[in-house]
Amino acid sequence: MSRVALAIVLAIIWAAITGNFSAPNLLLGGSVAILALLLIRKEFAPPVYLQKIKRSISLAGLFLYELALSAYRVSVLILSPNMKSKLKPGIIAFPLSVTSDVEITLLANLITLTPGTLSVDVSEDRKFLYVHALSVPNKKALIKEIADGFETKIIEVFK
Amino acid sequence: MKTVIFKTIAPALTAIMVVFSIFVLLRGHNEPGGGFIGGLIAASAIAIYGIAVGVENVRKALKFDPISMAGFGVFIASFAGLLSLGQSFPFLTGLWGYIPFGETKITVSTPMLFDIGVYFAVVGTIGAVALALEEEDDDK
Amino acid sequence: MASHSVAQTEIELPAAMLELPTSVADWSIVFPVVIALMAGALLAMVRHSRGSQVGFSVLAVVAIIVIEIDLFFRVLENGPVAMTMGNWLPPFGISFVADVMSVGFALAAAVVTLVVLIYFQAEIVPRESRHGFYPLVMLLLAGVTGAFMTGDLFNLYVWFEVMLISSFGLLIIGGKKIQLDGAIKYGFLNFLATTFFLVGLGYLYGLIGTLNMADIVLIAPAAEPAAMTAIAAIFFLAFAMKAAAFPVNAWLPASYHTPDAAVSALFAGLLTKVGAYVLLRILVALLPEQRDVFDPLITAIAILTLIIAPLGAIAQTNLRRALGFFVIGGIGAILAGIAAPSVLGVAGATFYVFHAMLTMSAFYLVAGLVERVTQATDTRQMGGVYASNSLISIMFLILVFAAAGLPPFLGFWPKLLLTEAALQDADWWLAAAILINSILTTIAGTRLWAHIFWRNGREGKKSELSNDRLRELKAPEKTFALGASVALVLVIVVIGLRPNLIFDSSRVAASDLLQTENYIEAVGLELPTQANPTTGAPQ
Amino acid sequence: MISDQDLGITLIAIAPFLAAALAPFIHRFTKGHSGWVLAIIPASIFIYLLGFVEQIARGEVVNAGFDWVPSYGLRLSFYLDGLSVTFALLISGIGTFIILYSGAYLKGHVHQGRFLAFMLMFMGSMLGLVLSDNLVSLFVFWELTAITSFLLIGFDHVREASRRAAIQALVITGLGGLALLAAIVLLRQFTGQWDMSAMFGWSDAIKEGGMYLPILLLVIFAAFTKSAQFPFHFWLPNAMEAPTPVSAYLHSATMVKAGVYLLARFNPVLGDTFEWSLILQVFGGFTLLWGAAMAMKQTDLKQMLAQTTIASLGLLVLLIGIGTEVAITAAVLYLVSHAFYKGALFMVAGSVDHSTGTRDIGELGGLWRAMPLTFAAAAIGVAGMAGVPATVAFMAKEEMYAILELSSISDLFTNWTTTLAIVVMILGNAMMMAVGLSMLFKVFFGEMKTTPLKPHEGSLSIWIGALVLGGFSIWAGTQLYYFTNTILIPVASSIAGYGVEASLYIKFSMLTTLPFALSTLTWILGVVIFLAIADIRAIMRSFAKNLGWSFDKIFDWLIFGLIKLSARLTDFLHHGRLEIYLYVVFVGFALALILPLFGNFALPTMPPIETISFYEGGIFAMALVGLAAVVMAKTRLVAIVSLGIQGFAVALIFMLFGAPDLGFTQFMVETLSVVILALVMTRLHLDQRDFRAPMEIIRDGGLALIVGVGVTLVMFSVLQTTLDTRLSDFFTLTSVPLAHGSNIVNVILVDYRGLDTLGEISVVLAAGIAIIALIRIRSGGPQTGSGILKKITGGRRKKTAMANKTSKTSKVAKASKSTRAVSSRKASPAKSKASVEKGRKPA
Amino acid sequence: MIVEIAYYIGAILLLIGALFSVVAAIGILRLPDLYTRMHAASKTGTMGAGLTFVAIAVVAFDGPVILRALVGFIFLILTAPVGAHLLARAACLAGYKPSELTEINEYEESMK
Amino acid sequence: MSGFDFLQLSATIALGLLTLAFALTIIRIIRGPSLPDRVLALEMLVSTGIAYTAVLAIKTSFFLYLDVAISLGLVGFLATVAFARYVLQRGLQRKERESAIQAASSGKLKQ
Amino acid sequence: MIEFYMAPLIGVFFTVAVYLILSRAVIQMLLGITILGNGVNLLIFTLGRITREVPPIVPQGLKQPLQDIANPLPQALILTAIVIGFALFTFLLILGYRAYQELDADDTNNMRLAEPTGKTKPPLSY
Ligand code: NA
Ligand code: NA
Repeated sequence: MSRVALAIVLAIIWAAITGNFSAPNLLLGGSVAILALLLIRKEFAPPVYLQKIKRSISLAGLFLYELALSAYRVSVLILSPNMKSKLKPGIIAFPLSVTSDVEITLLANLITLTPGTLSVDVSEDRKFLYVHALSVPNKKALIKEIADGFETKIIEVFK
Repeated sequence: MKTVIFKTIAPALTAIMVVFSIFVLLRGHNEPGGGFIGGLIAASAIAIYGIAVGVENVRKALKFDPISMAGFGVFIASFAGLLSLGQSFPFLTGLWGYIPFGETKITVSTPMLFDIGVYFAVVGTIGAVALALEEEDDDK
Repeated sequence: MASHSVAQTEIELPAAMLELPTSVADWSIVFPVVIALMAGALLAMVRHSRGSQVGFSVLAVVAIIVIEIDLFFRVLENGPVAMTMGNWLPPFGISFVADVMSVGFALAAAVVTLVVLIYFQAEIVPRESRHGFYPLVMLLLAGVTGAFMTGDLFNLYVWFEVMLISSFGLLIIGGKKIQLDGAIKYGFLNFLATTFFLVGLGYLYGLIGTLNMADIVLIAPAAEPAAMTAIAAIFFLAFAMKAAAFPVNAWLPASYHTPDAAVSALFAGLLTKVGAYVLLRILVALLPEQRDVFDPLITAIAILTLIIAPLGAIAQTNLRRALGFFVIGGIGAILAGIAAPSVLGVAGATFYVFHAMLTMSAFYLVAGLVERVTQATDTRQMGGVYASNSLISIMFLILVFAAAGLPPFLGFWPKLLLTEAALQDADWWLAAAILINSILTTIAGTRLWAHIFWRNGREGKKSELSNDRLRELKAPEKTFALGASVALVLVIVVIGLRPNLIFDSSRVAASDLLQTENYIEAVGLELPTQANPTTGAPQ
Repeated sequence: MISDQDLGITLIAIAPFLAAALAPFIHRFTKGHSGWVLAIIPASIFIYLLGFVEQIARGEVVNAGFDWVPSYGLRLSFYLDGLSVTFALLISGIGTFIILYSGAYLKGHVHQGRFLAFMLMFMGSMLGLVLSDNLVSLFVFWELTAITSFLLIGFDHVREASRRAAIQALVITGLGGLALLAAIVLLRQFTGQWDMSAMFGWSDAIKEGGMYLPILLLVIFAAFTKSAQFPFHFWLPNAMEAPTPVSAYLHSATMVKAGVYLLARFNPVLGDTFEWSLILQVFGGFTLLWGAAMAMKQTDLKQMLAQTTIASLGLLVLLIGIGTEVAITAAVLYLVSHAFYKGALFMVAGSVDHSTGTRDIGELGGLWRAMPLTFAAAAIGVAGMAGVPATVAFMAKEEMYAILELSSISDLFTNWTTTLAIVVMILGNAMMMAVGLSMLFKVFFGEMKTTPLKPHEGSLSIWIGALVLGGFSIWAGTQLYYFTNTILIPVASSIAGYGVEASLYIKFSMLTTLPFALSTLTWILGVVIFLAIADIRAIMRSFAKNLGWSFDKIFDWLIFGLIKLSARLTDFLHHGRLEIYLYVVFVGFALALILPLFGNFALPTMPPIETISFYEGGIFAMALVGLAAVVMAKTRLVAIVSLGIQGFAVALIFMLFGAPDLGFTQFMVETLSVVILALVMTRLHLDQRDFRAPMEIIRDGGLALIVGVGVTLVMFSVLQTTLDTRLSDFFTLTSVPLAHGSNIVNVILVDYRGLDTLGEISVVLAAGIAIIALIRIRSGGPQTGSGILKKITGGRRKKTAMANKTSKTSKVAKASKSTRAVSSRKASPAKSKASVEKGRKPA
Repeated sequence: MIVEIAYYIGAILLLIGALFSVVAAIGILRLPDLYTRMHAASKTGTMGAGLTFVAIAVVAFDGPVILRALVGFIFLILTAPVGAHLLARAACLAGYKPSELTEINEYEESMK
Repeated sequence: MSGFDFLQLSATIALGLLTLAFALTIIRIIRGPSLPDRVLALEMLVSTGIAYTAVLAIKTSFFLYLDVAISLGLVGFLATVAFARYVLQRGLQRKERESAIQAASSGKLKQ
Repeated sequence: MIEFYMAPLIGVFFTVAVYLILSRAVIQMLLGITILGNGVNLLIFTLGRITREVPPIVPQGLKQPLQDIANPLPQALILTAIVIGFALFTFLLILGYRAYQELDADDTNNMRLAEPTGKTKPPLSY
């Protein structure tokens, strides 16, 4: 089921990059997608449910907003003359609520893409995500911000 | 390099890169791209995949020995050149055919077959080298 | 001028393509390369099954030989033929041109390859077949044949690279440390040679806007002379390196003795000869005016190569390394033909290339047998083969004399031609060098002979004591290695005694090279209309 | 087309080779009788040749043979006249007995079959040489005699002396051979002919042409080396290392005469000039004296014979040099007589050696009883050597003294050259006679001495040859009329180039003439010298000892010098240091770029300056900075990372100037190069700075700069012309309509120039195979090396293995406190030192 | 009209994108250690490139081009964090210390 | 100023800005100090390059440059991945080396 | 004439490449090889004459390009050369790496197995 879904996604990507949504091209895209999926069949990701499109869009919206905002923030930080005094970098252990690899990865990447924070590693027991932040005035506040933001949305999408 | 994050996202990236490489291959005749560039992208996909999930797994997934794929590429490229023998044209003369498919026509041509050969030669070779080197590191 | 403007007028499209259908017979121009390539590709696909490797590669090479023999006689009789790929008009598509010289050399290369393949059956350590010996040999043959046949300079570059990288692979198969060392030197120096070639190509295209050899013959005389001379000089350097002419020959003695004897033999037969071939083609046919400018230089290099190479061989105690110097000496002889570019001289050089391909390959094969029998690579560790193995001894001695150019062995005939050409050209020193090369090669060769064959024991021991490390050849060695060597040496002896065909073809090849009209016509380009009253003005 | 005669005459030269090919097999089946069986071949040839004698005596010549390479004018052609037939008769006749003799002499030798084969091959070569008309075939056979004699002299190959003698003979005669080749090519150029017979008519033209002297010198040089003329004589005594049958055959009757044959053959073409006479007389005369004197020094039978052979050859050259009718007649007589008696004497020497185990006259004595037949042959032989009447040698001597035509005493001074020649001949003959007597008396008379073997007469095959040759010597000396007509006149005519009316001087006035007086003088002198020979020998030996050098030693000095020169040369040129090889190559490149521009004085002019946009300039600057970053990088690692900058800049340049495909490919290739580099980098030593001394920086940087400037200048030079874009125009116009593609670059790649791409992917495939082979094939065997430091810093494979294991568990990673303070730089010098030491020791 | 507006929007997006790139470059120059520099590179840089893609989507007026530009943006977003994550992790594990400004480092603590 | 002209101008300015970005990034590559710093700067170079290519697409109206940019986006991180792998292994190697040196020197002390 | 700016730039590429190749360190030499390859490619590109920003692609629906385009032939040649250069570079790189492993040397001066160090001492005998 999920394979079919992924194949369809890839086929759509195909149609998008070729700029042609005609039937033959979608079919060609589908076969290309199947070829590609054959290659990665062993490491197939666990079932992905993308039915919750609305929530997904909401996640994407949040991400874009965060992206723009924090890009701006980081820019300001970089350009400020007394940058060093504003910096307070640190690596914190973020306790994960999400459990699956896909969720963890998604969360980690979203965190990384958001300026100001950067995922360094996941602990071996997958309980913690180590996050580097440009400024950690308050560790708990940061954890809460992430947990309430991306993590919650991700859980919504995947549950 | 076996981190959860990388392991999880690498297959998806690989799949996208392979799809994209085929796209680049097929449109090369009219836009930038072609067999060589496509092949390089696909080889990159294999390299990434190998780094993420280990060479053994990639080899199993590929099923064919990469060098054999490269050989296959050279073989069909030569074969594409030979097809014009039947039409009493010199070696490597382009032959074009159009198969009607719905309202559009699908173009089939020996230059395209040739380019596919190029693609395979490149994927096979670069993939083989990358995998072999990764293996060096992994095994020893 | 930064770009070319495109005429918006419609051109007559059919005029872009060739109109006459290509006959099947003409395909034999391109078949040898295609067969070798496809065989190489197929063998790479199935490189883990040894049985199919041997059988299939031998089959492919035999097919190539048959095709080339047919083509050779056709070309000898009717003059050059060409095929322009993709059905495009000649200067636009890539042309393959079969003339006597190119097909003759290609044929010799294929024969050498066949012999080496058979010889290798005794040589092989099973794991090495898996690592691509057979596909690499086929690709090497494809590269060599392509280089001989192509009529396009950039395409020539590509075949050179095919050859080069295949030879890299063959050079390191076996993985001995000494091979790696040899390969480093071989690799970097040869890479530079092909890079120089590419630089020259870039300049050439920038200057005259074409890459087709026949086209170059037509256009080059009008090109800006200073730049053209520099381009010719770059080509000369690149191919002198490839051919291993003094003083840019260092890669050869550094590497040829390091791989298996079969591989050495293949290299000796194929690699430097392609460089020599291109020197002939470019300097004699394509850029004769530049050759005239370089004449003193070419003469000097020929003389130095002729003398210094065999001189270098005299001191060598590694058997195959000594042979490497013989190979280089032969290049001097070929250069001598270019230095005295009459029909005689070029025929001599052509004949010499043919001779050197067969003789030097055979020499390495026999050296491999000697190494097996004596279980040593150093002549000081050898000895006693004359008493124990007369067949190897006879072959070795024949090859010494053939390499030295003593009659009635094969090497004599080209030396005779070259000596005559040099004397005709009043290049006294060149003639002397050709003869001195013979005597020095004789000295070096008989020294090897005396140490390996006549002396009973090893250096340091009293020679009266017999060498206790001698061993018998095993059954597969006798069948394949000895058999293949004997066959090749027999061919050399027979051709040496009856050189008519090679003599005549060399002369045809030489006149075709000196008078390029046939070549240009075969390619399909128009000769410049000459002010010849008998042909009459066009209507 | 092919007549029987063509075939028959060709077979004279070819049959021995065919027999040689079969000899080892024949020997295997007939064992002890192989000599008898194989002797049939020369005997048949001899008989076949006899059939021509009458015809030739009539003054006719026979031409025969086959086309060899007609397009080049080469024929395997033969020319039978007095000279060639006589030589051929001698070769086949003496050869018959030699083959017989060899059969017995080497009985039981493991390689007797081989020996007989070589002998037959030699015989064929010699026959071919003397019968050849085509100069190329003459040369072919000439060299074949050198090759076969090489094998024969080195037959006793386990002894270094044999090997040395063989190589020496080959080298010296080989040098002569090359001179001969040059000479015949020059002759061909002058006459347009390869055939000797066709050249007789060209004699005057050649002598007047500018090439006469070179041709003359080359021919003479060839003849002198082959016929052991001073100063190329020394190989002949050394060639006595060969088994005695070889000496008897090659070194008396046949091969050494090839030089004399050549001079005789060329006499009509090149002779009768001042240069010819001068050189031949001077060297011939000197060789005669030298050889005869050196013979007196010897006590070894074969050495004595060898030295007298040198003397005899000198005498022959001297006579040809004098060149008068009488002299030539004398030469022919002497040639024949020498072949008879010297052949016989060599066989005697071999016979003595064979039966007693020694050849030293000091260790021999009183053998005439034990070996009566051998003694008889020896006596006849020495009689020939002394020129005793009734031997043909006597006539030869009389005839040679007859060159002195004395009408008054003052003629002695006016014809002083002739006088001098006569004096030299008398002296030489006397010394040779003394040597002969010394041999005869020391060996066969006096007291019996104990010898390694018990003396006994050998088998029939051993003594028959010597006796028969001796018999011939007497026969020819007594059957004057027949001999004169059938042999003497035809041969002398061939040499002279016109019909000689030889009427032997001795026929009408024998005992009362000047020549006979001179002969008598020779005998007296000979006996006197014989009586004093022991003292002379002692004096000469001490003189030679004090002198300390000889031509023979000079040869060693030259050859070893050559070997040392070769060694130094290879050390100098092929030192194994890649950086210097590369330097040479780049010097060549720099010269190729720069010299033509300067040579033609066509340095390109500076172009007009044009502005470029700032972002283009930015990319150029980026490339420059990237290049600088690589060169100035502190460590290799930094250099590798910096490499990306210029690669990236190149990609952007391609993008900027309308080449997206290129830019893209360049970028991909850069990326993949980095990936592959990163994959192998772990095992490489990258924390090192590569040090170059200031001088090296100047040296390398200077050359690099010249190359860069050269590349730029040639580019300017080319860029000043207008590019002919017809290829690209054609592609542009036809790409869409005919090749159905809009991306012209790709259409070129897969269609117009698809063959390039086919080759290119073959390169890729081959590279793949080669690289995989490189990675997979291990030389095996443990990596030697000691010391903990080495293990730490250099023990790559094991350590990385551990590193990988730990990275899997990441326990170590967690445990270790990373302190970057401990630098690996400390360890690196030690490591590199270790690697240097190890690199020098071949494993 | 629409076209003109699109051009203006596209132009502004271009400029912002380029500015982001410059800021990112300044960032990797000014910021004190590897880990902080990474913030500049992996997102500000990505934003720079991404915005130019968006700009193309705005000014292209060609369906396939617009789609491709957006897909390209997605590709960027997919790949950029992977590199950053791997490099940061490798640097940490290999022992590259963060700057002295860094007060809290729970990752290093976890490895003890 | 028409929209198109403004777009062209902005594109030119953008190219200038990106050139500046290149320059700054290169300074970091050269300065280092550590390997990961350089690698990071290289990655930055790639993303600036992507932007540069995309701007070229607008400036020349050849949107095929976009495809090149997309491809770069897709494969550009490959070098970083490879280098990250190298950084990791090299770091671990070094740590081992250090501990081995310590072990060696302590061993010496014991003797 | 952008070409006349390119020519000196290419000269610098060659200079740096040669300088690096002459260093005895295999790694440096490989970097030199890469730079040399880039220099040669740029050389061919420049000698095919340079056009700004107009790729040799025929716009959709047209049979021929409407404006002057960049010279496509050198681009095709360079593409081939890039690929070949990459294959060779990779081989040489792995070769250098294997040589370092097996010969324990990354300085060409220490790679002396095929041609051993020290004076050649041929036997002075026959
Ligand atoms: Na000349
Ligand atoms: Na290509």
